[in-house]
Order: sequence, then C-alpha cells, then structure tokens
Amino acid sequence: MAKQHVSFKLNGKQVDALVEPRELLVHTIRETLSLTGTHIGCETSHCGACTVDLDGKSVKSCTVLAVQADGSELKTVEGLADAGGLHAVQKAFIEEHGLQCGFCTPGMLIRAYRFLQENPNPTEEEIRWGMSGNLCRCTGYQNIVKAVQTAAKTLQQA
Amino acid sequence: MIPSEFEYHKATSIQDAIAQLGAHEDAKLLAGGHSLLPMMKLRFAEPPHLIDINGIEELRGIRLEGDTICIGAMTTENELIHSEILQQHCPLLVEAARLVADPQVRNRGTIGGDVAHGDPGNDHPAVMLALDATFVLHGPGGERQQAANGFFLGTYWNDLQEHEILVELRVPVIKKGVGHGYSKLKRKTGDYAVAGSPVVIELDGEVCRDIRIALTNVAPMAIRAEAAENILRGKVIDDALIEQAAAEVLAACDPAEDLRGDVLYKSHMAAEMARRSIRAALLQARG
Amino acid sequence: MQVDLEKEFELPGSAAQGWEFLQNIPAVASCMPGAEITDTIDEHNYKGKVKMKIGPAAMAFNGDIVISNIDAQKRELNLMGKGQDSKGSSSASMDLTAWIVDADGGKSALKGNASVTVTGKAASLGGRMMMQVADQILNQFGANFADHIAAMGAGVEAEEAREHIAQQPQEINGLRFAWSVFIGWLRSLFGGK
Amino acid sequence: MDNTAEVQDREDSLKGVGCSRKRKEDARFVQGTGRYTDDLKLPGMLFADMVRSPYAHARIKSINKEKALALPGVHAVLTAEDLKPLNLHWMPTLAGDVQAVLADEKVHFQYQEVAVVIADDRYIAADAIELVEVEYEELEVLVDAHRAMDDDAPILREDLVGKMDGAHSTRVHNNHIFNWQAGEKEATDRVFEQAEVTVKQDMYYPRVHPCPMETCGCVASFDKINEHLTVHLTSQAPHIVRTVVSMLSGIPESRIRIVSPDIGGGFGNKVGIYPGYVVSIVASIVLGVPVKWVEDRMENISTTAFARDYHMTGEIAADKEGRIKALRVNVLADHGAFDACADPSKFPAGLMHICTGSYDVPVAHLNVDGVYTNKAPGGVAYRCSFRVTEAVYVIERTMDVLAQKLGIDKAEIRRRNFVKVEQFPYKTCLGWELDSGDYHTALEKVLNAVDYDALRKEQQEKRTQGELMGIGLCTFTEIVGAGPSRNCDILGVGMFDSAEIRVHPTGSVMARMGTITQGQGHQTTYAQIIASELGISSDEISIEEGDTDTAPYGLGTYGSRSTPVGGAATAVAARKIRAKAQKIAAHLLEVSENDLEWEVDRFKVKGVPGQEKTMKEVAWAAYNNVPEGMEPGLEAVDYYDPPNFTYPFGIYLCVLDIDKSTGETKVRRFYALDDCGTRINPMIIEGQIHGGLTEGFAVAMGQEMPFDEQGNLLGNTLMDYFVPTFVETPHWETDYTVTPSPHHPLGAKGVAESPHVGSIPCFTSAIVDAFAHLDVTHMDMPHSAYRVWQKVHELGLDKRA
Repeated sequence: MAKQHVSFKLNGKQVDALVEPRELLVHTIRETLSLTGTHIGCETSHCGACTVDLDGKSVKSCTVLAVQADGSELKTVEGLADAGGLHAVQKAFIEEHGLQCGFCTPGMLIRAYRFLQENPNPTEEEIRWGMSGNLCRCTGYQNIVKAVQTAAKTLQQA
Repeated sequence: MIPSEFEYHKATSIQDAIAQLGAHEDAKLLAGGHSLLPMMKLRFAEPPHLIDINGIEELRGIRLEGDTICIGAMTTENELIHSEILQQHCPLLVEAARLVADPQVRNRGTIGGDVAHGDPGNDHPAVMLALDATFVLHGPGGERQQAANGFFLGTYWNDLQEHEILVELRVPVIKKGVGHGYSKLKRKTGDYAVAGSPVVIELDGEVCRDIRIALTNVAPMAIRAEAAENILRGKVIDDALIEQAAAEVLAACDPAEDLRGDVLYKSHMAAEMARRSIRAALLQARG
Repeated sequence: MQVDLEKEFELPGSAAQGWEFLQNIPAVASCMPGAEITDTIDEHNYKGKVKMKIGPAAMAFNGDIVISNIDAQKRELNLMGKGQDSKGSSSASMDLTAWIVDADGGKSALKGNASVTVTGKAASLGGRMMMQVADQILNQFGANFADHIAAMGAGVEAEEAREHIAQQPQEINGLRFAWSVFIGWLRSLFGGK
Repeated sequence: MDNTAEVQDREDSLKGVGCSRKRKEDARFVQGTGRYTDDLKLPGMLFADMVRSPYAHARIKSINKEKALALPGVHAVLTAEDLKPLNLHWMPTLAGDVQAVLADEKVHFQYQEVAVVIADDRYIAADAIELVEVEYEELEVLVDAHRAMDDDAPILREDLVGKMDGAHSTRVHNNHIFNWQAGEKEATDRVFEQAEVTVKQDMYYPRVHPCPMETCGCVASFDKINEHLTVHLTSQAPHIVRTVVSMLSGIPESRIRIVSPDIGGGFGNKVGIYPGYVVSIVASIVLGVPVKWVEDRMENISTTAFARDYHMTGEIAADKEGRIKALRVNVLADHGAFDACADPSKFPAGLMHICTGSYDVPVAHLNVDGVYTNKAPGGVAYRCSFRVTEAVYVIERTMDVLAQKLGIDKAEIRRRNFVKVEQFPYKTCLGWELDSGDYHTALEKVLNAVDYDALRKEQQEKRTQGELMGIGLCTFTEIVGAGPSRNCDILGVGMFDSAEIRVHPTGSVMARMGTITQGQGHQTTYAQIIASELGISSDEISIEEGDTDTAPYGLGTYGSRSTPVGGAATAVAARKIRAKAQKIAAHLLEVSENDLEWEVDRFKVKGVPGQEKTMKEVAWAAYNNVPEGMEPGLEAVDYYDPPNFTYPFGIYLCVLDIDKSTGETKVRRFYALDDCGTRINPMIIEGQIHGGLTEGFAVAMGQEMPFDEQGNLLGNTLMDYFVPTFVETPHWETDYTVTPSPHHPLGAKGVAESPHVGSIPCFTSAIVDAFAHLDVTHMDMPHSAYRVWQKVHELGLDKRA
C-alpha cells in the first residue's frame, strides 16, 4: 500500500514521516520517530499507557491513525520538561512516589498535565474521574492522586 | 493487533463523503474511530477504504434552533459535556456523555458514531429514544429525516441506507415540567453498560402527560419499554405504579448473556436502572 | 461457546413443497445469507463457504456440510456444518435439525433446532453479540426459505418472491436484511395468519 | 557539646535504612527514557508473530506456509517440524514436565503457538500469520478439572501415555500430574473422628492472570562471528533463563548474555520461559539477525503464565471453645496442558503447606492432586510466594466458617488460636519454623484503630433495617524469601541470591545483585542498605541488576525474595567490606582493630576523641596503603543461602456495604497492618502495600479467566479482564508493627506480596460477613456485582413489597 506523507508538530518540533494509512500513531511515534516514552499496554484503548496530547486533548494513540494526526500538534512525555527543568507533574510524581515500574507513568503524566489545565483545582474525586482512562498495576493509584494534588498546588502557586 | 491494509480518504464535505462512499466499494466512515479501529485491529472489520470525516466542519457543533437543539454528528462526547446549550437545555445528554468510556475516549468518540455504529452497548441510541430525537440523514438521493424511534433495527443494523451519512441529531429542548433521569450500571470505567436507562417524563401538574423509557444493552438494539410507559402515562405516578412499570421493563428485556451477567441479572438491572431514572426524572419534573 | 436456537417460520406453501425444497441442499444453503455450496461431493457431503457481514465486521468461513440424516416420513433432515475462518483464528459449526409441519389453510411451517458452536477469537471477543447475530441470520434464512416456497407457486406473490430471490445478497447485510424483515412485517399485516 | 545531633546529622545524610528516600529510578521514568524491551531497536531487526490455535484440543492435520512465505517481507515460517531436527520443538518446564514450543501434531489449549512467522516488521508479520493455513481435527475438550481423572476423560498428553512415573510422584491417571502430601494423615483423621466440632468448606480459587502493564517480550540477537547470543527479555529471573537457554541450545553459558532491561511490572507473569523466547532465539540463530517478539495483550492474558486455579476443601476439627485440634486440606490443582508451574523443584504445589496460617495447629494433613486440562500452562505465583495466597485463603476462610458455626466472633476465635509471642520460633506441624511474630499485639492495634465493637454494633442495626454491611478480617502469615538451599532449588540450582559490591578509591560504590527490580525500587533500597552498612551516602551508590554478563548469579525477583535473600546478601557483602575496612583503618590509625568502634560512617579509636578514619578515607587507603600482606582494593561478593524463610504477617480489616438492588459493593474502609520486620524504606513499603491491596481487590472483586465447554477463554482483553481504574479502587489505610526476623542480617522480611495475599481472603470474609446472619458461610470469587446480586436474589433479599 502506498505510503502517505504526514507532517506534524511533535513536542514543539516540526516532523515528517511516511506512513502506511493503517499505521497507528503510537507506532509512528515509537518506531519512526524513536520517542519510546509512549508505551503500548492493551491495544484496545483501555489502559491509557499510549496517551499523548493531540491538539490540546488527551488521546490514546493506539486507536488513532498516524494519517489522522497530519497537521496537528502533539506532545508526548518527552516534551513535558523544558529548559527550566522537570514539569510540576513530573516532580510531583517523584515526590509522592506516584510510580513504581514506570510503564504507565508517561501516559499518566501526559494525562495529568492536560487534566490540570482542564481542571486546575480538582477534588480527589475529580482527579479519580479525570484520570480514569489510565490503568496502573503497581501503585494502587493512591500516590498518583496525591501527586496530581501536589502538582495542582505547585501550578497554582506559579 | 494491527489493522489490515486499507486506503485512506479524507472527505472535505458531506457531499464529498457521500460521493466517496459511492465510489469505493465497502468503504467505511471513520468518525472518532473508537468503535471501528478496535474492530479493525482485531481484524473483525477489514474495510478496504476508510473515509475520514473528521475534517468536515459542517458535521460539528451544537446550535439552538427554536425549541430544537441541533447537534452535529461529529460532535465529541467531551464537547457534549462542555456544551452550555446542552447543560441548560438538555442536561440528560450531558449526564449520559459523562458516563461514556473514559476521558481520552470521550475526546475522540462522537455522538454520531455512537448512534450509527449499531452496537447495542452504545449509550446514545437509548438516550436518543428517550429524547425523541430526529436524525438528519444525507444520502445520494438527498436529505431525509428519521425519528430515532424506528431507526434501531438490530445488532449492527439500523435504518441507515447505503451510502447514507448521519449528519445531525435533533433533540427537543427539555422544558419546564419535563424531567429526565439517567442511570447506568457498569462493571468498571471503560466498559459497556450491564444495563442503562434514560427516562424523560413530561408532567401536567402531577399527572404524567408523557413518558419515554429507553434501555441500553438489554436487547439486540436500544429499545423503548413501551408497556412500562403505558402504565405510567396519564397517571399520577407513585411507588406502586413505578413497581408495575419496572416489572414491564423487566419483561421487555431480551439481553444476551455474557460476562456482565445472565438474562435474569441484566433484566433486573434494566428494571432497577429504569426505576432510578423514573424517580430522578419525576423529582426534576416536579421542580 | 455454544448457543441453542429454536426457530419456526411460516411457509406460504404445502408441507410437500416445503419438504421437496428442504432436500435440495444447495438451494437451502443459498437461503443462508452469504452462504453457497461450492462443491457437491455426494448427496450427503458438500463443501461450502459463508461470508458474513455484520455491521463493520466481516468474516468468511470455508467448510464442510454433512447431511447425516434424512427422514422422509417425518420430513426431517439433520445437517452438520463445520467451517474455519479463512484467517485461521476462529471456527464455527452448526448442528441443525429441520423439519416441515403442516399448518392451517394448506400451508406449512419450517421448524428448526440449531446448535451453533464458535471457537477462537470470535468466541473470546464476539460472545456478547453471538446469540443476537445468530438469531438475525436465522431469521433471514427463514425469510429466504419462505420466498423460495412462495416462488414455487403462481401469481403476484410468487412473482415478488422470485424477485426477492434474485435480489438476495451474497452476504449478510444489514440493509438487505432490513428489507426482508420489512417484507415479513408486511406479510404479517396482510397475510392473514 | 551536642555530639548526638552531629552524629544524627551524619546518619541522616546517608539516607540509609529506615529513610523514605525518593527513588533513584524515577528520573528516567518520568521523562520517558526508561528502557523496556519493546523500546529496543537493533539494526536489521526482524519481528516474530505467532500463529495460534482457535481450538483448545485438536489434531493438526496439515500446515501450509506457502502463501505466508510468498508475502513480501516474510523471512521464515517455523513449525514444530522445523524445530524437530534441533530437538527444540519441546522444552523442559520449571516443574519437571515438558512443554511444546510449537504445537507438535496436537494443540492442547486455545491460542497455543502453532507456527511462528518472522517478517520485516510487525505489520507484515500480522498479515502473514493469517496466510498460514492450518487444518485441524477437533478433539474432545477437557476444561473441568473435576472430570480430568474420570475413566472416560479424553487423554490430553499423548506423549506421556504409559509414563506413570511423574516428576513428583506416581501418576494414577493419564491426566494426572502428581499427588503431593504434607503432614500426618492418620493422626489428623483420628482427631477429626473424635472432635467436638468439625467444619468443612469447599472453595474455588479461580484462574487469574497477573497482567502487568507491559506484556512479555524479547529481542534475541545472535552474533554468528563470535557465536555469542544476547537476549534482552522481560524476565524476573534472567540468570535462570541463561542456564535454561544454555541447556536447550548447547551454547556455553559464558557465550550467552541475558539482559532484563526495565520491566513494566512482573507479578509472576515474567518468571516463566515462553515459546516466544525460544523461537526468537532459534530464528535469530538461523537468520543471523536480531529478532523481536512482543506479545499483544490478548496473547498475554491467554497464553503466558496464569495463576491459581485451585479447587480447595478446608476442614478444621476443634473443641467447643473454638480451639483448633486439627486441619485437613484437600486440593485439586488445575495446571493446564503442561505443568509449567514456577515453584521450587521439590514443591509441586509450592509452599502450600504454610496453610496452618498464624495458628497453633497440633496436627494437619495436606493433599494436593495436580491434573492436566485444555488450558494454558503456567501456574505462577501472582504477587505471592508460591501458592501462599491459596494457603492463606483456605485457612482464613475455614477459620471464618468455624467461628460462624460456634457463634464466636471471628477476631476472638483468632485470638484463641494465634501462635503466642513466647512460642517463637514456632515449628508448625507441617514442617516450617515461623521465625518471629506478635500476632496478638497487631490484632489489638487494628481492632482499636477501627473501633471494631462499634462497627459490629452498627452492623447489627443495619441488619435490622435490612441493609447489608460486611466486616472482613484476615490475620495472615506469609512465607517468603525462598529459600534455604536445603529445601529450595530451581532446576537443581539452590535458591540463594547474591550481591557484589565495589567501593571505588574516592568512596563511591557500585553494586550488582542477582535479583531484578520490576518497580520495587531496588536501585533505591539496596543503596540504603549499603549506605547504612558502609557509612557512604546512598546518593553515591549505584545499583545495577539484570545483566547476566555483569551481575553475579542470582535466582531473581519473585516471591518477595529480594529483601530477605538479595537484601541479606547485600548486607553481608557490605559487612565483609567493613571488616576489611576496619583492618585498614586500624593500620592507618596504628592501633589494633579491636580498639576501633564504628560510628555511622567512620571508625573511631575507643576512648580517644578525634582519632578516627572515615570510610571514605579508608577507601582511598585501600588502593594505596593497605596493611602488609593484604591485597589492595575494597570489594566483596556474597552468595547468601538463607538459614530459613522469613514470615511476614499482617492483620487486615475490611468494611463494606452492598447495594441489594444491583449487587454493587462499596468498600468503606480497608485497614491494613503489616509487619515485615525491619523497614528499609517506609515510602516504598507503603507504595508496595497500596499496589498489593489493589491487585488483591482486583482478584477478589472481578478477575477471572472463564472457559466455556469448547475451551474458549472468554474475556482476554482489558475490556473484560478486570483491572480496576482510579474510580473503582478503594482508599487504603496502612499501619505497621515491627517484629524483626531473628535470622536476617537486617531483621527484614519482605513485604510486597503480603497485601495481595492478605487482602483477598479479607474481601471474601467481608462479603460473606454481609450475609452471615442468613447462614451463608462462603461465596466464591470473584465478588462482582453480578455474582453478589445472584446471592441477594437467591435469598430473596431484593423482593419488593
């Protein structure tokens, strides 16, 4: 099948790729563009390990075609930190022990990053609802909730 | 889990999409993709052509036309949740959308895709039945309108004709004296409903002028529990009547047994969800 | 995964006509939406294929059909069909006993007990839909079967039936299915049970 | 002079044992630079994908690979026929059985590997597997373990027909794997015959799957020139994998390098050796290029290492006061199509004979029969130490039944039967020696914390109103840290573990262990142990694991063995270094080493203030100024063979409410008190407990792997297989007591699995408790809303006026 050219902004940088129409966005990011922070966990859009930020919205990149991302703006976990250092959500996950094996963590972080823009001052219940598209097998979520709360505080103070 | 090969086409307008559906055999429309792509990854669906309708602006947006809310078929679940028009004039839809899947999926999944896909587990078909919605369908022969009631014919089977596209969903504004309720039971976030029931009640004083009780995932398609509605219509609804109606809901169910439950459980849950929704709707209608 | 279904379809012809048609295996097979006999080995053994399209899902099965029992006395036939999906990830089989009974007014009915077994990916994932889909398929089968019986007769109804048969799709298809059910509904209105 | 404060400051700056030190590994994980197996991309790498059987039991009549081979980008299609000449079509399992690498003439379970396709990438491979044509002849399927040994049951393992001499015992039926017993049968039976009270409860512990977020996978890379094999794979036991690969392939262990990179969770799923690994290695050797194989989620749930599937009967004989006189446990163990359980070699049912629990049981008998069925092989400990979860489940459930029968409160009956603090070390009647414990204190602490009496009162009131409220209690004792080589080995290799520590001239440290972290934070905690032992800040200590080329041989991480065994090895190795350092310090200070005392980070001359050498100074000297006759350098290795297991324990209490109209359960409180002995990093311990409780919640409330009569596994995606989200997961309350292990160098016992082991029976206890006033004694898991409602409905509790 003929490959198609796609072009999008990934973590602030314009990138191009040739993709089969059927290629899943997560594979383009991981294989073609070699950003392996975005993980594949379930492939049926349940676990959220593949979550990326697409045009300002959290999406599961295992269920988006790369061709659909043409012309868009994407952010992955690799784009969270900037010259000023780690993003508040990254710092908070370390501080509150919000991760163990680390496999779900990139998806959690990129979702938390967007969630805190959607809801800068969430209650615990809102965090649990807002993060419910991401599964974790290690932490039992309790410390992730704390981490999101901590990050919210930091971001509010900034 | 990798989809089979297909050709990808971007539709630029509704007319273009219809033309492309006609031009490519066995083509499928790609809306949010969260029903279709998983099926393609499992290779249960292998359409040779996908027509992406995400770029069609005229399929998006929510607007108020008199007493009718017009919702573009490509409006996402999260757009429904955040729509002020809906929050004000049709909170039932907001409530239902909040309980669909999870936040990421709600960013992609569209109301039109949910309605047109044909999975009895999808939430919006029953909501549309309860709201007495009308669907605007465009096809090679032009535009037609079809009431939600009668649109859903079976599992993966509805009244959408060949090369036709669901363009817009029209629901009446919920007015004073009209109440709604939405109850849904699911095993966990991201799962289909064990049973769900949206209910809309119109009161005339204390008397139930009209009522629509719809059910999710307890039959080959979304259904209305008409016998239950008939028990309540024209009456002053009390607990005893609600119990009679719940019994009729139970009788109307024809669910498939699966890991969510057997026929008995699912039917009882549908009755319970209806019971809860009727109570909530009543409370609201009474103001 | 196994589901058992019991079905009954009214036939617009006599029991003798029904039985005559029931023994014509390739013709009966063609009533199954999307099914066809590709090879007749002998009067009891056939090879066939079924293409199913249910909404966005599509599956193709290749398999064997064995007629294990024909009882003219009872107008009863037992058929065992077994097939494997062309990708090798699923398989399906159906054990069907079908018989014709007399009905009022010189008409008859086709009755059937089917036990449908599915293994593989289709069973792991499709279980939720299976009963309903099997039911829909058999309904269409019944409608097609009745068309064939009607087509044996004369007059407008037979003409219509012949038209339906000509239009019958090569696979299960929601749209066509809607049509056949619509016709069934019309019949129930005007057929005067 | 405030000397104490200064010492304390120095102590704190080490971030040693007892400190909630932030994790060293997090920096890479939060920035997306963790290195998991699927992240690895080698030049020329091909991708392997499996052709799998849709049938659970069938004969393979033919396999036609031509269409697949004709697809551009396909390099090879391998079947059992191709592996036969290499004698690799079957492989030995850890349990003394053999397992087909690729189905040899017959398939024994649904989704079994039938052929492997090697292609340019995963897309082409996915297309190609559909083009491999396999013709099957269906055979009668056996999924019900109770039917396995019937006279007319279909024979599954034709390769074993007539071989009645099994790996663990004589086989009495062709579908029989083993019979294994512990304790005294006759003595136990005698007590039961004469007992004042007996209870008996059947229970089924369903087949479940550990389901880590990362599935299993590997990248095999064979260097033809140097005849060297490197395999990156998600293994919890890389050294054992190397040994097995060497035994299978004939390649010397010295030319095999197994690397476990970052692992996205294991929970037992990544202990086994899977066909995917073997075929990737074979393909890489044959094709001379790297080959990657990564499972998708359905393959993970369907084919790699399940857990449990035990049909158990617990019986207790007691007196009228509820004091246990004897315990009898019978188990029918469903091990699937091949016995590939990952247990120490001598124990075909793991450490199931810890089933006397926390109680003083005079006599007991355990009987386990293992059988074959048409299900996937595996049988791993899903976050528990070799069937301990099953053992705890059967004793805790049966204790509840006894309490109920006698009308004694379930806390009280436990109090009456606990091993008393003065009885430790306590020898159980089934042969274990519980090292330490104080169960009574822990129980009282929990009951007070939740105000148990008030909860019972509230429950009484609720019951009169027709509401369903349940209080669950579980007082468990684990057995972890496998294990002493006198009774524990895997494939003949003793279950020791190892640490190798090097102190560099400037006083920073590099240490390597035979274990491998999967999220437990080894990089952080091992450094804390060394920091405390050597007086060097943990920030200057680097920990490496998982690379068999560099790490000392170890048995890996599972069964909560890292701290009890690997942690002990680390402490002992560090102590060896400190002993040498003391000699060097004495040499530098020109005193006898007996004149020195250790204080936090330095040696001091006793009674002479100011005369001291810090470990850093000693480290420098170790490379240029050692006593005569001493070799330079400052490093040590320890292979630690534990003298005993460790026995962590806990008291868990759960309060829940059941919605009668839907069967939904709301966990109102879950209070978990754990005693894991010395606590190395409380933050990490708490994190492990949260995670273990959540996995326990998942198992108890929803996880199952149901099979239909045709052997189809129903529900092998995350749509159906229950992994709770943020929303379903309860809030956890944690607490602890500290009863150090007397035989562990640090007194530590291991903790990560306790919350899983202890919470599962606690949930069942709470669910059953909600119905206990209606004479319900047991309900099988999972306690999904559907199943709970069935009980509600059966009892008519949902009737409306």
